Amino acid sequence: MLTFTIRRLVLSIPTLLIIALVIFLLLQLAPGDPMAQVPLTVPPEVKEKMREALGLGQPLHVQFLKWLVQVFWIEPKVFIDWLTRESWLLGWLPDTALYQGELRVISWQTRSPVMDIVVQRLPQTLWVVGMAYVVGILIAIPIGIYSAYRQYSIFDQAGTFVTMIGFSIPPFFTGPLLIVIFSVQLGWFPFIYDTTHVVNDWDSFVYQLRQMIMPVMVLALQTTAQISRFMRASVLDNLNQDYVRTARAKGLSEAVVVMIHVLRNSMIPVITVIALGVPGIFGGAIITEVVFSVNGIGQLLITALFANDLPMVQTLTFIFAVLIVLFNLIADLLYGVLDPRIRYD
Amino acid sequence: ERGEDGELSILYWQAPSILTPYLSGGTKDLESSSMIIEPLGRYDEKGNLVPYLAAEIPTVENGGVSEDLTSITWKLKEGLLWSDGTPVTSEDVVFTAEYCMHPEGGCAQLAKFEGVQSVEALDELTVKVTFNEPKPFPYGPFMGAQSPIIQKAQFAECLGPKAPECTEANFGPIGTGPFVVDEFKPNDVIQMSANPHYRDPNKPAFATVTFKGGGDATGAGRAVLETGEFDYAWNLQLAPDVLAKMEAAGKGVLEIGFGTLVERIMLNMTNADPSLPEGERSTAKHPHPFLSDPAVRQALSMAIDRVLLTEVGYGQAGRPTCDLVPAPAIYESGDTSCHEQDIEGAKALLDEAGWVDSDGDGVRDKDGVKLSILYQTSTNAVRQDFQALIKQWWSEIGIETELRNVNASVFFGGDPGSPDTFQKFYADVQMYANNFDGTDPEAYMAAQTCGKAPRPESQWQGENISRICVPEYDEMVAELGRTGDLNERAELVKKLQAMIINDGYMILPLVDRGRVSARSVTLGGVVLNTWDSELWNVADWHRID
Amino acid sequence: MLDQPIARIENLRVEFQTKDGPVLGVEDVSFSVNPGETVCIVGESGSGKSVSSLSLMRLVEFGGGEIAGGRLLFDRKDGGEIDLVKTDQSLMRTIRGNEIGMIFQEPMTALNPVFTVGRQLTEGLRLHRGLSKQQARARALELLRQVRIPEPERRLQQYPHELSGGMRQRVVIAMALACEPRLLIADEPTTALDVTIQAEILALMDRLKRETGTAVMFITHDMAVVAQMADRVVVMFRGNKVEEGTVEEIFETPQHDYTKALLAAVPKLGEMRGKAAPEPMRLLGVETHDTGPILGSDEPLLKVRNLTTRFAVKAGFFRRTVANVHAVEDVSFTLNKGRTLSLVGESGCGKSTAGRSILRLVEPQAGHVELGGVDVMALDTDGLRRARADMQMVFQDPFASLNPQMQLLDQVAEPLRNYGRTNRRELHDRVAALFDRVELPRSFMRRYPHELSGGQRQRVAIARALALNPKLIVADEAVSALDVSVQAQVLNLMMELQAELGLSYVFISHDMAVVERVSHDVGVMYLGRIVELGPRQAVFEDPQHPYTQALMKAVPIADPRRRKSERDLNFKPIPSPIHPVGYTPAPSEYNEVSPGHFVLTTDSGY
Amino acid sequence: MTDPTPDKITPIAALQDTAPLRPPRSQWRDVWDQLKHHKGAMLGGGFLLFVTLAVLFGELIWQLDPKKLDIRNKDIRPIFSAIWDSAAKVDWAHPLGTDNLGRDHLAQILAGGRASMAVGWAAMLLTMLIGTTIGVLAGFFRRLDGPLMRFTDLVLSLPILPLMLVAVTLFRQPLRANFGPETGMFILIVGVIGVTSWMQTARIVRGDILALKEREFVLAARASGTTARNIIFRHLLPNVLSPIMVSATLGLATAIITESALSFLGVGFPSDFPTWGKMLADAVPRMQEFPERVMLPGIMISVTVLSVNYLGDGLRDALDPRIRGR
Ligand SMILES: Nc1ncnc2c1ncn2[C@@H]1O[C@H](COP(=O)(O)OP(=O)(O)OP(=O)(O)O)[C@@H](O)[C@H]1O
Ligand SMILES: Nc1ncnc2c1ncn2[C@@H]1O[C@H](COP(=O)(O)OP(=O)(O)OP(=O)(O)O)[C@@H](O)[C@H]1O
Ligand SMILES: [Mg+2]
Ligand SMILES: [Mg+2]
Ligand code: NI
Repeated sequence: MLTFTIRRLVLSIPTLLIIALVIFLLLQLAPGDPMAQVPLTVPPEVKEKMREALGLGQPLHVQFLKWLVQVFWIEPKVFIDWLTRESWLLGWLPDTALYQGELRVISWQTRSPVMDIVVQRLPQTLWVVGMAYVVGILIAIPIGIYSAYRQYSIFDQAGTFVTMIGFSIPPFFTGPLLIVIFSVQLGWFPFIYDTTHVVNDWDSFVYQLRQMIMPVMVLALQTTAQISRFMRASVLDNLNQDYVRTARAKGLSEAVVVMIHVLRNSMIPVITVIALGVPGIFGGAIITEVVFSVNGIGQLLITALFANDLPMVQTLTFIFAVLIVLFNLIADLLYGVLDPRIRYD
Repeated sequence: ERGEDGELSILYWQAPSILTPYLSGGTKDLESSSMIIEPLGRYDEKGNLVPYLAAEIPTVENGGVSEDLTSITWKLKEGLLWSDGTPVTSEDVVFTAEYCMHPEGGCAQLAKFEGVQSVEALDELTVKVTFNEPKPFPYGPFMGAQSPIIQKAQFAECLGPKAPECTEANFGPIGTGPFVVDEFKPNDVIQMSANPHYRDPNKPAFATVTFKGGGDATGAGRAVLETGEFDYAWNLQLAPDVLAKMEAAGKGVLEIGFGTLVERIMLNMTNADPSLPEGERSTAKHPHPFLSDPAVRQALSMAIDRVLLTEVGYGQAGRPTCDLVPAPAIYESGDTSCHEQDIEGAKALLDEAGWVDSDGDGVRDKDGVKLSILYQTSTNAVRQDFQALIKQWWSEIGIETELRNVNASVFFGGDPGSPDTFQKFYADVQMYANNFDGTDPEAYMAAQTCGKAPRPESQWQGENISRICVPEYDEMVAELGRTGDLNERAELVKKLQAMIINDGYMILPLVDRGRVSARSVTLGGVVLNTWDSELWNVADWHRID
Repeated sequence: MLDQPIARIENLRVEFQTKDGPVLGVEDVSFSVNPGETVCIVGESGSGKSVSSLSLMRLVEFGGGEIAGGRLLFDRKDGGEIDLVKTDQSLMRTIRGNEIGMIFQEPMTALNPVFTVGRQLTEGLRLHRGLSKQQARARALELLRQVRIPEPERRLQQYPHELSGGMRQRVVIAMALACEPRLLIADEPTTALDVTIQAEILALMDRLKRETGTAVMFITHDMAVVAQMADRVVVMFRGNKVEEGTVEEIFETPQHDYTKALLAAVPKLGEMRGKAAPEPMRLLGVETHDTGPILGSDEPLLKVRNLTTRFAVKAGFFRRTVANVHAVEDVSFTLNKGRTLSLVGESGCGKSTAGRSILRLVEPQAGHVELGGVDVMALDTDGLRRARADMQMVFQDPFASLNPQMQLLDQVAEPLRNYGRTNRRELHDRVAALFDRVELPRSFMRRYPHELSGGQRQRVAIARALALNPKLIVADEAVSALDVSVQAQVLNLMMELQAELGLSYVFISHDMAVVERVSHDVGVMYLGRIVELGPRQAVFEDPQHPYTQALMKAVPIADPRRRKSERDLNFKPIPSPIHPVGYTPAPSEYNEVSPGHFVLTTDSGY
Repeated sequence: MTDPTPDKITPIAALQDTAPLRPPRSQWRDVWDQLKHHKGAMLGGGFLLFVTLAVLFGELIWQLDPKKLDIRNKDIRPIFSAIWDSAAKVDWAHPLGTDNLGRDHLAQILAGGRASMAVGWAAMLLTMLIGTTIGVLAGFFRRLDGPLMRFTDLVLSLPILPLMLVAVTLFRQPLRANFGPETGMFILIVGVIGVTSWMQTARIVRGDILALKEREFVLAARASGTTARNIIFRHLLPNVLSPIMVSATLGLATAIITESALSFLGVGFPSDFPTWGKMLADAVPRMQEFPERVMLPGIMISVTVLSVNYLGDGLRDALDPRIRGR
């Protein structure tokens, strides 16, 4: 398993380099200009000067190499410094001070290091998008199990119906709908997400829950729709297996048979599907984040795209690619861990 | 009493990304930073100049501006302190100029410093700005939200190419404004608190400010007008019926102010036919096959019902206009002839000019040229409604229209590689809004001169989007540059306008767009200003119960 | 029948609700099981054996079945007799696994793959006996020892897939025995296993029954096993009981026609004693083509010399080959036209690989294969494709080897199309002729595999193999998955075809009785090598190699008077065929004990 | 002691195969017969047929031009809102009302449906084509597996918006010249959606092919001289049909929604070209006053997706001879 992991990790490096290059070229090819949001009152000569100051005039390979060095060499140094300085994990180590003030990946919009902003965005992304994923899964799994156990029952039919509806309605509709109902009409929840909110006591926790609940609901609907379908199919497969009959022949109760014997087996393919969805959390939820002003990674990406902030877009997309490759690997490894029949070597 | 009104919450649906306007130039960044750093003087809601850090506005009369119009001398108020407690001196002003004028800095407000020869500190509080040539309007530098004073001590290390590396300074400039930054999350939120060293000890009334960014205009409107979660929301570009419905909830009121922003249709004077070789499309080499005919242009204008457009798209936040410079009042032409839609007149005009539907397909033509228009604009709900309406009217007078909408970031971006930028203008007509900074339209008028047309040689940069090339116009613009007297200048501007717009129909102004913001009913002191930052008087804002 | 029976099944009727209406699983079955007795239930596939036993556990309900009539009387431990049909499921749960234990057909799938053996063993114990974790573990160990699993402590931590098939089946048996049930139902516990392992399991069950006095209901379709195990026999046919009696009665004086037919179809080891050439079985009720012995010719068709096939085991960072599975090691033989050479041996000894290597469906490492003068090893891809027209293969699993999504007509026509015959009419006629040849109705051409019975499917597979008029057919376990009666028909068919068309077969099987019936020559394989090769008569009547001798002993004989005892068996587990890269095995050398009868002298690992 | 022997059992019958009794039928008749019994599929298919016919031929019956503005008749409510709100402004000339510029809603739903359905089907077909091809190649040819799967990772991480912008820049002009502005944009959108959403299908197909490849019938086909190409087309593809159908039903929904999201973000069809997704997006700000404007396109999208899903379920069952036989 270890060699397998290391092998896959090493092999993923060239893959990632190619991905980085393709993304880079794509973004270069894409029309757009970081000056698009500068008002028209600013004359073109000034805009030209600003572009130069951003390094836009440099040849492509120079820009790409610079970015590579920054991402693969300088940013890790900053990260290690941070680890040994502040984190609770490695803070006890002597401070490394590897970073000597070299130029990091700088966003064109904010003129600040991209990674700092990404770190700033993580909490709300994880709270909202991550929580929605978790909630979605927690709802989907029981639905999936029960639908399969009572295949073709009313519950199963209704489940199919509702999940397909949930799947087919876009979030730019469900979002405002919830806002109109719960914020405007009923006044229950705030809908402008407060990213500065600190949870330190019960009340602030309740507030956090209230401000999260609507975006989480919108996003969870989609997750639930997909995962419950997978879960249902997987449980159906397993319910017909011989070992289920064996378990029943031992006199085990239905609850034990389904929740222990069947569930464990059914979860194997589902968990890998879930793992493959995790990079999506990091990718954020563009439309939902905008609708609720969550300002997570998704909103960062879309504003950077519209502002043509190439270093930001490039870095975000690349991190996303890294996560995709990584979670592909994790999904494979999980398969091996969960299913004792599979062994990687 | 400073700080007695607690918290102020402001919502900008486009989030500020940096707090130094010199590095960004985006409106959202200018406005947010205007709460923190201030210029020597600002424009008020009527476009008058008012001193901020300066003791008074220098003029020829008070001797602040030299007779020959080549220099201006500013005097700072006494006893001004930065928010860190150090005194503001003329050195800071000089440094600000140095910072922006650094050749490698890529300063976004360089235009403000155009023609500046030198900036020198005469003493602790006096600064003299000398220009290369006489400047009839010398209030470019240090005036308005675009050109605030930054602290030398803080930015001394950030000159030129180093500017982007000073993240800390860019995210938390030390200023003289009513608030200081506590925390800035770019593109998300700014937390501010009252500046302890603000020059008026009783202001600001609010102790803290949460300046939230992000979301969309609809959400922003709802948050102020319908749920009252926020006190102030900026730039609510929403359909008038939607806004009216929101306002009816009674939690907030709309604030509307008019400035120089005009939604217009630019007609392409050159041929954008895709069959032309690349590099010759939309250039002076090929005049437009039918838009070079004034009758067609006039007919296009006559067919448009500007009153209806305004009603549908902007409601009270817009006014139909026939002018490119609808304000300040002295420049207004008073021409309202275009307000009346005249379909029949337009038809007659076209008939007369020989444009008739000779092949019976409902589209007029002449000499094998069909009146078939490609009409592009940026993606935006109101503009799409406008497109649909105008297409309909034009079809009524026998002109066929193909609509295209382009993503705003591409449309307004200057990427010479993209065929869809407004500068390239690979279409027959296009629609967007533009305005000018401050109150002086000279540069704005000068932009329509022949030499400023975007061309391949200029990397498609240039402000004469319509590719207007009228020699008399160019001459008159030069004359404007030499004229100092305000009234004479106004006359000239009106003539210029008439030449290409009121009579020339090369640009079809549609709507004078006001700014619409919303404030909570409990927020007092808001004076919407379109000449400067909307938050220009945030120090005076207070809570009313 | 003096004492009170443990279980009595009276007029059982079970229906399944399907989309097309009710299907009868069991129509009318009555029999009883007495304490300490082994009742064997026989019958061919689909006759309702499993359904009867599942009804007794009230597990049919979970498969969509419904007990539509009859009574299932069960004598509980504490005396009372209850009707299981009327018992509710919660009470059933205290009976299942506790008073009635059940062993299932497939050891491979009957265990939950993601839980350790220990956990699955102790589950029932803790539930029914209320044992603590330690106690349950102790009992589990004891059980594993009882079923003679080596290293029981280690096994408890292992997952099912880490055990061999035989061991897995023993775990299943241990599980069924855990709570010392009074009735043990064994549903084809050995069908999927090798002869050697089967022999061991049967012996084990016999011993357990004697030691604990449990009543056993043993379900099988293998008459040889019945002969070995049963006290009494119940014969089922299409959902009905057709005959019941003691084992001797059934075997010696069968009453019912079906029973007679069944017995006639069973090949018995030793039947061919004294005959040199194979001959078709005489089946009841099927008009025989009376072909007599099939002699074959002396003209060599297939020559295999020093065939060696290894599978690389890759590991480590660079995925370098670190070891090889020596699946076929230096195998040589010659097959004459019109004759059958059988390869026999235990599972994993390399029979299939040898067969596939000859057709180059797997690439051999070394060796020489010559078919009718063509050097198969030297052919390029295209040449090989053409050469395959002369050599075809029939696979073990008649269901798996047919594409479930294709009509049979297309499947049989496929080889013809591959070799350029595309005229639709011609194709159709040819396929129809092939269907006639294998005695399938022509109307079947438009059917799908699932619409056929196992035997019919295997005939389709044979028809497909015959389509190109090959000279050689490699039949890899071609009859192993079939019912005895069907198996007999397919075997007869193959022999008739051989007689008529002069086909040669490489017949791969682990069933010694079948091999005895069909072969001219026999090669016994062990660990990749042929340990003994020679004319069938010589090898079967005079086995020389110790492995061959052990194998012959393990074969159950369909004769209740010739039961084997556990003492006769002495099998060692097969050593691993995996060797590190540098390992060079010694070449195979043979000693010719009689003309054409070779015995390996090199160390075979046995 | 034993039961009396039933007469019908003769030894001949005993050893004969239990042959299924039904006469053979043609394959497609079978599929149809099976499909007919699937209630969901019939309902779904019926609705789909209805919608397709409606969007194709509806304009012949309802002849109002969806692009025609009639500003005086703007904001008319649908006829049924008169039931609960007698003051509502309704007009039989516009049974589903009009929008804020007075365009007839019914005509727009019809025209929008044509665009949405076309995008949905075309993008879905393209997705399936690419996904299946890549999945089959990766699963069948060992050597291609690694590179193709890495390629999948690559496409997964590509952001769709810049891709769309690049595509617009590069291809809009030639497509417009050859196909006209609307069809050109249609091809572009379908292309981009297709190119960015095949990955899930590819993964699933690859997994199934890997498993199928080891099945004996593939070996049997190889043994009887079938070429790799024919193995793929005759044996493997029909057997992965079922997972492909599942992805296809989801793919259709995703395509319709992606198109609307692209419109929402401003890179979709020309503004006067209605699609259901765009109608929905445009109506969201006014959903309190005019709920029908969001409900109608929303319901159309959902119900279409549901119908496709049910039809897919039914077809999957019908196409599988194993299930069909039951
Ligand atoms: N779940 C089910 N649904 C429908 N019919 C079933 C089901 N299970 C069994 N049957 C039918 O019941 C009959 C008896 O099946 P059963 O499994 O008892 O056969 P068997 O004698 O055990 O055969 P084998 O030797 O193949 O195990 C068969 O005709 C079968 O088709
Ligand atoms: N593709 C393969 N890769 C690696 N090892 C293999 C492969 N195929 C077979 N083997 C190994 O080769 C050996 C011989 O296998 P083979 O299938 O030929 O046995 P067999 O005699 O046919 O057994 P059975 O009776 O179970 O079919 C076994 O150890 C098996 O694990
Ligand atoms: Mg059975
Ligand atoms: Mg084998
Ligand atoms: Ni009796």
